[in-house]
Amino acid sequence: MNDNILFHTPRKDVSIVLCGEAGQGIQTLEFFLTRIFNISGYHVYATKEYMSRIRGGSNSTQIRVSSDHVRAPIMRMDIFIPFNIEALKHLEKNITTSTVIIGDKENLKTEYNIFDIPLTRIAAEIGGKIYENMVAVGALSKLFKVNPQDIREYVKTHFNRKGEEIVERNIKAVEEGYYEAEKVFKDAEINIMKSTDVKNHIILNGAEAVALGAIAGGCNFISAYPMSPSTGVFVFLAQHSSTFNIIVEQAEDEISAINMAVGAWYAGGRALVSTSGGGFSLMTEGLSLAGMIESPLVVHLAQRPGPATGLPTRTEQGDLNLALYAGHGEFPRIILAPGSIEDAFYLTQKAFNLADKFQIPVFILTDQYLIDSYYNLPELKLNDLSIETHVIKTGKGYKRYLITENGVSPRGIPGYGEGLIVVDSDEHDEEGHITENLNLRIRMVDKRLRKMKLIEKEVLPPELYGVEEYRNLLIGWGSTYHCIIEALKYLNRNDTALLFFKQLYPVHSATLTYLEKANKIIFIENNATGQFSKLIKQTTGVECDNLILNYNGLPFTVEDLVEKIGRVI
Amino acid sequence: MNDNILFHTPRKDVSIVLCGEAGQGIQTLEFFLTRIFNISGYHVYATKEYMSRIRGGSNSTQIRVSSDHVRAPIMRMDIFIPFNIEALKHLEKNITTSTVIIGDKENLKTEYNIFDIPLTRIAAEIGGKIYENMVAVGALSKLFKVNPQDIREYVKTHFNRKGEEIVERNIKAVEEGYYEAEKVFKDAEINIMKSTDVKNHIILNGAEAVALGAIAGGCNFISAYPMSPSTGVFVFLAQHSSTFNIIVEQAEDEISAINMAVGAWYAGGRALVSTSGGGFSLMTEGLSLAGMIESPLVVHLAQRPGPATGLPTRTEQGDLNLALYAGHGEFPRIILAPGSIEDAFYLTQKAFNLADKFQIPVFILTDQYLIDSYYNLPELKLNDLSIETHVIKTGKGYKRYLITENGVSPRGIPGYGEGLIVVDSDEHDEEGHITENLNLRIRMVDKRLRKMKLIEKEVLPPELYGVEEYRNLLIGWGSTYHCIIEALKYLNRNDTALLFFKQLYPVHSATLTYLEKANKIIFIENNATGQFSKLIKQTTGVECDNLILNYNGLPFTVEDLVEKIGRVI
Amino acid sequence: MATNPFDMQNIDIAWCPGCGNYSILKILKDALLELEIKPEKLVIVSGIGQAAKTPHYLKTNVFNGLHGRALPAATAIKAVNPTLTVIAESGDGDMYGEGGNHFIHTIRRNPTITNIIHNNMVYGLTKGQASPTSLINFKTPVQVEGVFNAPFNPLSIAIALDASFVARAFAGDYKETKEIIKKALKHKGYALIDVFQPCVTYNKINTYKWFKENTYYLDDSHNVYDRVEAFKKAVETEKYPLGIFYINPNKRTFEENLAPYKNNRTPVIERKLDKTKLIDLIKSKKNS
Amino acid sequence: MATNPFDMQNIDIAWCPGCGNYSILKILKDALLELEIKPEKLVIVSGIGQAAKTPHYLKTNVFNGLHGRALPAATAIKAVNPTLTVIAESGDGDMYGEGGNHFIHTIRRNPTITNIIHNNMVYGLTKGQASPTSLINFKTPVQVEGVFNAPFNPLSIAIALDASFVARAFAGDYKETKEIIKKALKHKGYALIDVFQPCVTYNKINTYKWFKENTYYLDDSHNVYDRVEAFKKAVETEKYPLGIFYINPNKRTFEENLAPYKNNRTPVIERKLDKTKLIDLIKSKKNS
Ligand SMILES: Cc1ncc(C[n+]2csc(CCOP(=O)(O)OP(=O)(O)O)c2C)c(N)n1
Ligand SMILES: Cc1ncc(C[n+]2csc(CCOP(=O)(O)OP(=O)(O)O)c2C)c(N)n1
Ligand code: SF4
Ligand code: SF4
Ligand SMILES: [Mg+2]
Ligand SMILES: [Mg+2]
Repeated sequence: MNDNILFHTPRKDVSIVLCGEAGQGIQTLEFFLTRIFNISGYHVYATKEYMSRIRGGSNSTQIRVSSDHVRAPIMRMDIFIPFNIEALKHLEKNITTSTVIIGDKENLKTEYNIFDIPLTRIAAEIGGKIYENMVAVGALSKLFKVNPQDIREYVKTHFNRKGEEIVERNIKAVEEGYYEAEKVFKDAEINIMKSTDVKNHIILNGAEAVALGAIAGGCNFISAYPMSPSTGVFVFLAQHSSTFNIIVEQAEDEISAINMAVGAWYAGGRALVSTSGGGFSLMTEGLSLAGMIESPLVVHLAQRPGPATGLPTRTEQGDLNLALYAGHGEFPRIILAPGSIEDAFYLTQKAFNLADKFQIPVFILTDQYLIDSYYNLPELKLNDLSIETHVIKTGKGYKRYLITENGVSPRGIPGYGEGLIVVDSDEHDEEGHITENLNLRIRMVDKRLRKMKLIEKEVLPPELYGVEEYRNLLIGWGSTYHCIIEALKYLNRNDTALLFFKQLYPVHSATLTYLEKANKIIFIENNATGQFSKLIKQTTGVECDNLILNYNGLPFTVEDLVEKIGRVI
Repeated sequence: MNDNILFHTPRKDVSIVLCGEAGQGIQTLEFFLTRIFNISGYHVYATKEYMSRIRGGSNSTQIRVSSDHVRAPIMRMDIFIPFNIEALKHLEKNITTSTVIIGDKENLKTEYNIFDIPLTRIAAEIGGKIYENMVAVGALSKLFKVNPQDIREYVKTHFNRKGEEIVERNIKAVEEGYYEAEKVFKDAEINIMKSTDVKNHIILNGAEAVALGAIAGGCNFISAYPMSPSTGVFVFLAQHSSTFNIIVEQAEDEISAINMAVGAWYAGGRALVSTSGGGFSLMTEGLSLAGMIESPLVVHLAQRPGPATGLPTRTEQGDLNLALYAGHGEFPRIILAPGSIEDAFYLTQKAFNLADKFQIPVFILTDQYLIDSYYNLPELKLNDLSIETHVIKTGKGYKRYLITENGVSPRGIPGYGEGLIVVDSDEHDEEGHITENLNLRIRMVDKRLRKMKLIEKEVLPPELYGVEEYRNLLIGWGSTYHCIIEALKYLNRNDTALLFFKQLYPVHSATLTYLEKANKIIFIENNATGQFSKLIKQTTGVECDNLILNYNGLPFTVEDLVEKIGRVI
Repeated sequence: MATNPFDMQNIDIAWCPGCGNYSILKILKDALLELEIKPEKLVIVSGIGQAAKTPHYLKTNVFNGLHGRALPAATAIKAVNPTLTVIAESGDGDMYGEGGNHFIHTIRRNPTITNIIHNNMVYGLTKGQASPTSLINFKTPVQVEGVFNAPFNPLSIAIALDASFVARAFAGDYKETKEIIKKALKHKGYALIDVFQPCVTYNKINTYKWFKENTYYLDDSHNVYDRVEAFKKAVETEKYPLGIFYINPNKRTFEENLAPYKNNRTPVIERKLDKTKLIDLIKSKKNS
Repeated sequence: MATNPFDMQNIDIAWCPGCGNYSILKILKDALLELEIKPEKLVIVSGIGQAAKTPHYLKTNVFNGLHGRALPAATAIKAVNPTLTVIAESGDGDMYGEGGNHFIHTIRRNPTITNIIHNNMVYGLTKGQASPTSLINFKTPVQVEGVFNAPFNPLSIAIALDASFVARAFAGDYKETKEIIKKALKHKGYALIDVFQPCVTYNKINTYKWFKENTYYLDDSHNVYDRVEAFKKAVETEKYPLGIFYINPNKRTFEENLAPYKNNRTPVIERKLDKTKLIDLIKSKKNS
């Protein structure tokens, strides 16, 4: 068994898959392993899929350990640790002859070759089932040549506040696992080049990145109603509300949340709402309010598969149309869709400035996949970031809706200056008072829509990856970024490139030029109808040649994309 | 003055404009005049514009009296009756030298030539300001050669339940008006050919037509929250709830309304919701629910100018995008947009059958203009209409979401048969129970979306008006129908035609062929961004050459269209 | 033991071991059996949450709708077919948070619906945030310094709205809770049963033990027809009373009030459109 | 007479002559003047309806938002800048119908907001449908056989929620209403004032005369700190009591409870991001 290819060739990356039931601590294990691998000098990436339940079922995590960054889900399982029989079944379809399965043979009762680590027995001896995870950490540490001293220290700091006994038991569990692995794997090891600079890296998931971006954008108000997968952002801000002067309120419903946020902006706050499809559906009237009163607003919309409740803990890119067209009436908006954890931070930060500058709603469109995945990355750079506020001190006679050439009226807030701030969801005059003057109506519509011209000047251009002289142009947006990039590398074709959009709306004016150069245009979207391809057709008139879609609630895998792209190019 | 051209040429149609403040009874007057003209053998059409207030301001009504049907708003005022100075100012811009202004000279204090009918004095003598309207009726009756006996009779039946004295006073007012007009106008008369068959016509407005269509479609449940301009439909159904076995409930909010409606369909009812933009925004989550549980649903969405509260009593075609994309996730829908009062009836009737057949939400997209306008038309034909129900009696082992070839699963209801009806807003298995089987997820998405194919087979084709061999193709949808038709007639060009859509979505497959034949494509829309043109571009790839838009809260007028079309063709 | 027609075979219940929801499910099934309600004539409507999964674990008609929206759907179902027995069942967040407006206005309507709320004082399915009924100082990942908003008191509000049947029960008390649910199911008009339900995963404060220690049953001296007395009991928080707090026997039901049922009890779904009446109505638009 | 800084010149008020809204507007302006509140430091938040137009007729900061949604906006405004005086004003349909959920949950939060509801027992702006407070049998174009749903009782519900200030007033009583509004404006925490307001156009039942005849003032013997007594008064319908029903002086306000205001009263909008703290937080994600 130790002749498994995994142990005999130096590897650029190894994929570890852990699977167990909800509540069994797979997420703790994931957290722990990625940190330890990172300390040891590896690049790490982790993504998970889980059920909408608190206990039972089968949840899994994939960790990729690598010499250089790899940041996309793959089908391949180099190492598979199923914590129970159901777990084994859950991912059986991905087991190949080269998969190293590690587990408790006695429990798993299976025909597969298992590297037997008696997780249950060891854990029981130490103090109970919960220690199984740490035994697994120990076993993997051995395989990945993690310095035992490093683990001990990490365990110490991690469990410190739980008291000495807990620390000791956990150390014991890790050591036992390490020791068992030495017996089972003998001198078999995994060879991935370590690097030194990753040690200075931070590890973030999408939710943390969005939340940090919000803080960096000057967010001082978040009102939200819990909803997977958006809750992480809300929780993160709640955890740091005192330090960063953030008012955090759990609203009674999403309608309240968005109306609070608009109220907060009106009075000078910088507010965020964070929600998912169903919750956002309830916010659409409030979005229209922001459109009418020209309120800045930042909406974090974390997508999950719909319609309705759908698959609450899964991923999809199915709400682009919703973000594009939500709200009755006509008003400008911006939609940003981070492709990476870095994007999630920088774009969210930027969203606050854009919202304030143009006095419009700005969307951060993420999804469960991005929100729940993490990897190591260099520290975020704050130097170039500034919080741009566009609030003026008002004078007597201030007019909130002064008709200006570019459509933007200087924005005052109550109590700052002598002016009065009057906003109205009805059509209004320059002062903000309700009007039925229909000529003024036209001027106000024009004024609001005129801002689009200004906004169009600042659109983030789509980015081209791969050859300049392409025949085949892949088009992707949002969280599929790393996956398409990796597939592209794998395909290694000199006729194929990726045009990646992290700003979806307005569509950048250079888009048509890119499309016209292509012989074949292939959209890759994590939805069932190719929503972005329709937007592009609507904007450029160009029809796509192929749609590569996935809507089973999971992100694309690299293998999947390689195969599907290969089939059409 | 009596040499006004109006009195000396036979006319095909004459436009009367009445204007006064809210609460002054302009609407009663409109009602009365149209009925009396109709009885006299004229075709009538009326449209109004009014402010979002209960008293004061300036509201106006335009009545067109004609020998053959004319059914569109025009700028021309042949006769103008301002009831106060503000009214005169309100419509001053439309007064021309050939406008016959009738009014109370003493009150109006104006430079304009006025055919002086002392409305106020006469009314006061009879019993108060409220009789001014009837004096005006009398005066106009004279001009339009209405048989005085006919009026008397109509007044009698109309005011019968208010008692004899009221009847007498009203008759008196009419007679005085008639008599004054004889003095003022002498033998000046208006010559419009009368026809006999209009006497058998009915007079309906858009709201009544939608409501009657709902009844004819078997509607037995309406839940709504009042909102202009959709309330009329709700009120009409409430008025006839006993007769037609309709459960009518005013919901606490629009969210409740749509969830009630979906519940009603689930249990075998045929439910309608009626709302406007803001209210519909609140319904979008419920729409997505209908999409997921494959519930039939009929949504009457009466548009008004947005965003947010906008102009509550005005008109716009600004919520097409909303209807197209509302609701998170991906699911099929149908959007119908009546162009005429007849359409409003027949399409609403049909909507119930389509919803039931395909188990999807069906929209009736109207607007304030259509809802509030009326004209005479031949009696509606019920012979060919049937209420198609697609509810089956279930057997043991019934599966609500049986996966079928065309995507439609036979629909059972609780208590009818031995089966159990299980529906779930989560992704579900064939029985309707919550599932996280991701392969099943794909099959369920496919099943739901597959219905689109079936639906596409039954799309109402766009209709071509005007020459077959066109160079210029006008494209219109919804309530602009009659106005474009009249403009087209007026233009009388042999190179221009109208392609009119009363089903907006899915877009009919013949559309591209029509577009390709045209040299110039001109969209006419009552909004600011040309929403339908974008849908057509998205569907066909064809870009429009010109957009004729109007977004001041009023419908197009024929003159306006003639001029704007003329400018681009 | 007689097999219960509501039992389902081979299902994977998504609740945590030890959760109070299991008891409520069992009690509900037994109550339904004892009342001889037929599965085909029962509809259980729910929202979204852990409690809201309940109807999937009973063999009956299920409308598992949106988070917070069970009551409007339930009201309409009962209205179009009053021969059905309708239960609306969900969690505290669902019914009192997202669904708060429907809760109030449904009480005003008074449809014959048994409304069962699994009140675990926490948002279970979304992993432990405060719910409207969470007690002051309850700490969660969002309420990091503890809950500070005053808890929502469903009983006092229902009584303030003059609800027709108001009760509180505890998942841990099989017999008493079953009796309350049976009475509610037999009640004409809206019946509220707020059921204290331990969430073993996210609520470590309001445990089985806590509920046992902090509740007591209203005794026979309590007059369920006295609204002010009921209110007094409802606002007690030293110990929380259990049992039936209030009954208003004089309220007409929503169904009874609806125009189509004034003189005819046939469910509207069984009636046909009378075309001649429609023709008459259309004809009446001739110069009407 | 001193000119009132809240007066607006040359405005076209969209209310019907004789409407009770005029009196409320006048009373409010006078109360604000007497309390020496500065127009720049006041924000009036409203929804949509006839009552909701009120803030357009005062010279001050106005947030005229969506139908039913004044309270969430008002809560946030007060939270980000507690130095502002915040009034939320709208009609009965707006606050108790569309906005019912916010009404309840705002009371739970207890922000320092004066909530004035023009209660005309009808939907004015949409032309006379029943509102949640319409009395039984009230006939409208929609409620053709008269209202049958039990009226919403804002006072009893507020008391059930242990609101910190609960009052009812009548537009026809200048002096008394002004005093109540002044007390509410000085109150720390959420203050509810339900103001009976005659709608001369759409409510021909609950007229000035009717309100005069069917109301009376709570006298000094009424103990505003006794919740059960307050409840008893709130459910009276033979004649409707006016005055302050209930005060709970012990509730902390929403603003006080918020984390950023625990040790620092500077409005959050005046604080700057401390970048070093953010850098520290980011650094802490190194193997944290
Ligand atoms: C519109 C909407 N918002 C949010 C959610 C997410 N969500 C699902 S269940 C739930 C709360 C569950 O709490 P509760 O109703 O108390 O039920 P429990 O899980 O505690 O039984 C929430 C917020 C949703 N499904 N829909
Ligand atoms: C979401 C939404 N639904 C409905 C409406 C229509 N609407 C405007 S005002 C109003 C009711 C007004 O009643 P009330 O709040 O009592 O105020 P009043 O006019 O009586 O002062 C309604 C239903 C709206 N503007 N928005
Ligand atoms: S999370 Fe709580 S409520 Fe949900 S199943 Fe587990 S114990 Fe029960
Ligand atoms: S409709 Fe009623 S509430 Fe509205 S302004 Fe007129 S009288 Fe006042
Ligand atoms: Mg709960
Ligand atoms: Mg009102």
